[in-house]
Amino acid sequence: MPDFGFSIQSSQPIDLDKTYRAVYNFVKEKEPSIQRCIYCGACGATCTAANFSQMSLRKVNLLLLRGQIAEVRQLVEHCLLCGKCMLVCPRNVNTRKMILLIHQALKMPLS
Amino acid sequence: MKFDWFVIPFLAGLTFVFGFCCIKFYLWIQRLSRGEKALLKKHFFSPSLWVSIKEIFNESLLHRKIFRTNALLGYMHTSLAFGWFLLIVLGNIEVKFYSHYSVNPPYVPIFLNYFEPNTAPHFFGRGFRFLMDFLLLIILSGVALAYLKRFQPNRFGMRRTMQHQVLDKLAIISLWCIFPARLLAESFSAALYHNGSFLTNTVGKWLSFLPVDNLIYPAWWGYSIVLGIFFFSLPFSRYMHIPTEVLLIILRNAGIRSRYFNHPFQQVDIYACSRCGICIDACQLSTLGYATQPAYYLRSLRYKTQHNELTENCLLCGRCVEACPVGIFSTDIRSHERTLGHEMNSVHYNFSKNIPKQKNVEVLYFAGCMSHLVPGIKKAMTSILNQSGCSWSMLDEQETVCCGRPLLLAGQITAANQVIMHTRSLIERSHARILVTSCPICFKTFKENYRLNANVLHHSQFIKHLQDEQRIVTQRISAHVKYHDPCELGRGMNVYNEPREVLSHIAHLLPTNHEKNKSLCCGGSLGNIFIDVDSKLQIATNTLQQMDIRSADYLITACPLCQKTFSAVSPIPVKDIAQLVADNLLLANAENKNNYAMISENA
Amino acid sequence: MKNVGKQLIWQQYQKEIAEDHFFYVRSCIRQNFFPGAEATFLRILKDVLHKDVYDDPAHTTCTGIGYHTDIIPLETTMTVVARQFALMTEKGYKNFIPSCVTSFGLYLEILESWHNHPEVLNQIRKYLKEATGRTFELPENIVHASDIIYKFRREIASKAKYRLVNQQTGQPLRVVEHIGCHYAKMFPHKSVGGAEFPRVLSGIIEEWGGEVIDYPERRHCCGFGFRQYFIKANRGYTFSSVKKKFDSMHPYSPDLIVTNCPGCNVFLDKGQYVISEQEGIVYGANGYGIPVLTFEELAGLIVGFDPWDIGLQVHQVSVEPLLDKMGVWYEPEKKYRGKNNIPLGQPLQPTVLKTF
Amino acid sequence: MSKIAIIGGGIAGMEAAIRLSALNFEVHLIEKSFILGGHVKNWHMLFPDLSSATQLVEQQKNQLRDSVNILLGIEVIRASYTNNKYTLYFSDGSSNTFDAIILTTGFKLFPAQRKEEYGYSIYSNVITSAELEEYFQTDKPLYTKEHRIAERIAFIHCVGSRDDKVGNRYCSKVCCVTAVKQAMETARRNPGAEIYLFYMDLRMFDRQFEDLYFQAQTQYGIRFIRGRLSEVSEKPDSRLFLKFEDTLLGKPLRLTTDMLVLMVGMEPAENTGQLARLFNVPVGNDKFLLPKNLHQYRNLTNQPGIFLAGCVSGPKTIGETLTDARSAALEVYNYLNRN
Repeated sequence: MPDFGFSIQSSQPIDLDKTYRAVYNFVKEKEPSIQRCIYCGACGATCTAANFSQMSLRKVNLLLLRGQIAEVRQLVEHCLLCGKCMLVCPRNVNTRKMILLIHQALKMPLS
Repeated sequence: MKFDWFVIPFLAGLTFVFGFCCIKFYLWIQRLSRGEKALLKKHFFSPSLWVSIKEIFNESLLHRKIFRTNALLGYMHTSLAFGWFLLIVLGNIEVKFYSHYSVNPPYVPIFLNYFEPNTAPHFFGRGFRFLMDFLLLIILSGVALAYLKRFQPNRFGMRRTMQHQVLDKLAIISLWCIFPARLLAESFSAALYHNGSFLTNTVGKWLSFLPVDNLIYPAWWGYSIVLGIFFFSLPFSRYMHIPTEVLLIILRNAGIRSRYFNHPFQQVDIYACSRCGICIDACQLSTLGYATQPAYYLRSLRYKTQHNELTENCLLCGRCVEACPVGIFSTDIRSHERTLGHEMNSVHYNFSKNIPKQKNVEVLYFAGCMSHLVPGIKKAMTSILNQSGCSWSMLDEQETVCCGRPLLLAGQITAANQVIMHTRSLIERSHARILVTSCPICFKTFKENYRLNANVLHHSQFIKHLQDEQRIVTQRISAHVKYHDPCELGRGMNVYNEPREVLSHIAHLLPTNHEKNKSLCCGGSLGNIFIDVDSKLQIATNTLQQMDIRSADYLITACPLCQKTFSAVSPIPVKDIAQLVADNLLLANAENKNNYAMISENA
Repeated sequence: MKNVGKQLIWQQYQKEIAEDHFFYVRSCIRQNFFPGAEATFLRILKDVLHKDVYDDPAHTTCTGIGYHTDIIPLETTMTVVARQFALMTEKGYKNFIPSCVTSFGLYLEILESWHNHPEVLNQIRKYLKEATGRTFELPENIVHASDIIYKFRREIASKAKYRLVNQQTGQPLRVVEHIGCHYAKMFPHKSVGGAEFPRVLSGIIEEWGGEVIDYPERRHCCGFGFRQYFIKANRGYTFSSVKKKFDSMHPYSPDLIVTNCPGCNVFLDKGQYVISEQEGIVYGANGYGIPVLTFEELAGLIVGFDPWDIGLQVHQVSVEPLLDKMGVWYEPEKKYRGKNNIPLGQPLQPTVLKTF
Repeated sequence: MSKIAIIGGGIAGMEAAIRLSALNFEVHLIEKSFILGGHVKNWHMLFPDLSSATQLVEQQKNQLRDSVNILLGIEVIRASYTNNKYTLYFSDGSSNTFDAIILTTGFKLFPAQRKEEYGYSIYSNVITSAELEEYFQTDKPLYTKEHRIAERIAFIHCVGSRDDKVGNRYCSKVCCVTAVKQAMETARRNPGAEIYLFYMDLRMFDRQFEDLYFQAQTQYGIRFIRGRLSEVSEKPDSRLFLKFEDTLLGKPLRLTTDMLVLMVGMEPAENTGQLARLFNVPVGNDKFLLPKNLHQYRNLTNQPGIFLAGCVSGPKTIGETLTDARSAALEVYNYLNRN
């Protein structure tokens, strides 16, 4: 191949046609309250782990829905499970369980 | 030597139980670590063994703890256990009076009326027959109560009873049949030989219209068979608790505890559960319809059935442990099981390596994550600490840090250790002599997992000291308050009295139906990772109803999580103890600052 | 697909296209990369449609490339544009047709600026006068060269020798049309059909028997973007855009791509070579690429000009599969022969993309 | 007896007519089309209680007393004002004199083809919310134009609302909850279908609206994405390829669907401007008619004897429209009994 001095970047958009929803579905089946989220961001605002990381549960939930598993993996590893998010969530999402289930799903061969 | 073929079912059963228990106990003890074996050995050859024996007598036979739960329930258990025990002991003594027995096979005292139809003519002979009849009557009354309990558990103080499995049902039916079968056999014997006393003679007389000569031998067979069935089903049913509880008491008093999942002590715990169902009422999750109580959980562990949900669905409030008549540490087992296979995928906490240098202070205050959601606590503690005149600083003023216990409660040991290491270094940096925290969750972890040089106090303890030293002065108000013991502070750390003393200095402290170790959980517990927030609030509502808080002006608690949970559903204001104190602080003289050292030394 | 809605839209985007007497200005890129294309356009206007068109040898670049890469001040650009208009005025023409889409956009932009800021127009008149002594009138009608072909598409069709129909199957050829961004996205109302569903090329294709493919990335830029392509390290952006377009049109299996913009034609044609080398992907059938033609070349082919006279041999992607489908007669041995049969030499062969 | 003209025979016009005829006024209800009931007669179910729309319209029709003079197929062409009375000249050549006039001409649906890039009237599987609502009158599940069961359906909020590009900056108010309602109905008819709602903001402002939203999330698994549609294309199999920006993640997003439903907003009815000129009533920036003020005098105009009710003065829900019409009736009563 000739040396072009540049390369073609991979496509950036999220392709919902090919979205990988297995992790979300796994979590949803075991903890249906994940569906109640309205992405208000209260969880991220109060998050203890957000003091020293990019952690935001709102973002985790969105990324799960859009199948962006690599990013989910990076975010959830910051969680301290302290449960503050659960206390501020206006839709009463069982956030701690959600995080543990995500970890469980990420360990499974499907991802 | 007397023998008849009908003793075979009994004898085989007895041999089986004995053999099974010996092997099982041996295997358990063998799996103990060397240190634990040494502890056990030491326990056996020291006066502390007496404590175990006393406890075995009190609990395995007399069932004192069940008496405390409900007298009728206690009587039922005592009559069956202690009555049967006495029946066996007296039976063995009685045999001695029939001198031609040099060696007594175990079946002879059980079937004495068959082998020795004629009562010994002397006083002891008749006396023993009377005693044996009396004990049988007591036991039969216990059996009758057991029948009644099936149908009317409410009379025994139980709102919910255990749903049993087939094998347990077989065992319980055979147990219920044992003593009526004995009564029948002995009554037939009394009808023929007049060798009974007030009970068997009377029943024998009533039954004399039957062809007693033909029925007596089958009746002895029947008695032996039900005994045999019971013994054979015992190792596989809940009645395995009878022998196991003895071992449990000894191991527990020797200081052995379950340290990891599947530890031999845990196995003993599991087998020692009688599934009496007392924990079901104690557990607040049963009001939500969950069958997740230790009785079910331990059963599932014992028979190795699927129980992920049972492991997770527990508030870890410890009410079941307090209520358990056997004293099984079921919360420990759940905590240990949570560490298995549930470990988070990977954790990566980018804790800053450059921890800013803390100024040296006497008191380091750690509010805790949850207190940041209840800023009233932080504010109250600030004014109390300022008033106390000591030098202090707040560790998590700018950025909240976590104590690591939420991770521990979820079984995330590795992750928790990372957090603990970090937070510990933050605390040690300040060289404070006293670490005060507002959160019982943090408090428990600081005490148990941190190995800090500083003296760790919950703020209620700290305030108590300040009050005692008169470093803060509070006014009395006419309000009535009720105090809710947070699980982690009360049952978790045995801090019951300090908050009560602090409160009684300020307001009228009203008693509740659930004081101290009987206190209810607010439902907000971080221990439960299964139920959703709606269920938690339902528990909180139930708790408030049971505490009957409407008679008070304020509900006082000492945990930000309890306060947050209760506030969502409480009809009256919920306050932290620190808030009540801060609201009623009187300006004190700031002269005796130097006395402060005393607190840290005395505490 | 319903055409009702499109027709409603097209009704809103109609413009006046002059009938005759055109002043033609060339495109920097087109005359360098596809040198036959502009000659073919002039030949069609003169010989097929019998129109009066003037191709002034004195005209220059419009500076559009320099303008879009931020290296030429606006006043300079305006003055150069004013000089083009001066040439037109001097030769007595009023209808201005640029060959380049970027030039077209630039002329419109400048005319719009002058319309809103007459003082700038006066300033530019002064500059031009000072620099060259010339004066100028604004064109009465300014359209892109593809608009002319659109206007006369029926006339060309009536004189056509071939149609955009597969001779073997009788099915219409599946044609992708690509419109340069500066044609309609800047001033939709100065275009035929607007920016969302442009009509200028689709009208031509349908008139000549082809079937237009409406694929999702149809509106996407070819990626030239001036600033992107002219910095070597950024060229990846350009070819990512090209790849995105090809990935999107691939399921429709197009036979042909037609463009009205010189730059787009370069990147869609040469881009297939870059993608094949870097990613190993070829989009056309049998390992050949998808032929990319300019609208002039397509018109020339339709009216029966010799493919090698039009300049189709300088395309990266071989056009022979297309010629075979259309049934166009050509002499393969003459592909790389110039005037008087002089050999032009053979191009190097790509490693992945197959060529004739 | 005072005479009142009500121009527009939708639910607002009918409600005002019912109330005023009950007060013994002579009411003339003027409707341009040949059927009463306006837009609502085409609707299937009403949010949030999912009650029947036709039933509402039928009830109203039954309540219109004989004293109401219903003029169908008639438009007002000219008006004059003398001695506190309005004379209206009608399209059939007749004329009549009235003491008060209520304008209840309502709204028209945003013509979706004005959002060219969404492909309405170009791609066969792009439909409007109004078409979907009418389709719901049948019991059938949702089919594509190629008679395939729709397995993936996207709803696009704010088509023609909150969009300066089409000249409508205002929120049409009802589309958010309508989309949720229609998405749930679609989920009921096409079980297992993936349903996406693409919204800018979800404005669940009224009672029980949030409950519907909650139900849609938890019972029907409707997928809400805060995202803006940029353009639509058709795939070779005639499915629709949509390009969005996921505005929460800040990333471009792509999706192929079987059907696309455009939640078209409200615009003032076609003759609103003409009526405004006729009666000299001011028009707002949003081209809806302006009441005297937006608080106490929502039904009054700056012209004596001219009243407004319903969507002629801005988008309203059905509940709000009916309340507005009743309040207008009371204002007319007060006006006619002012001396």
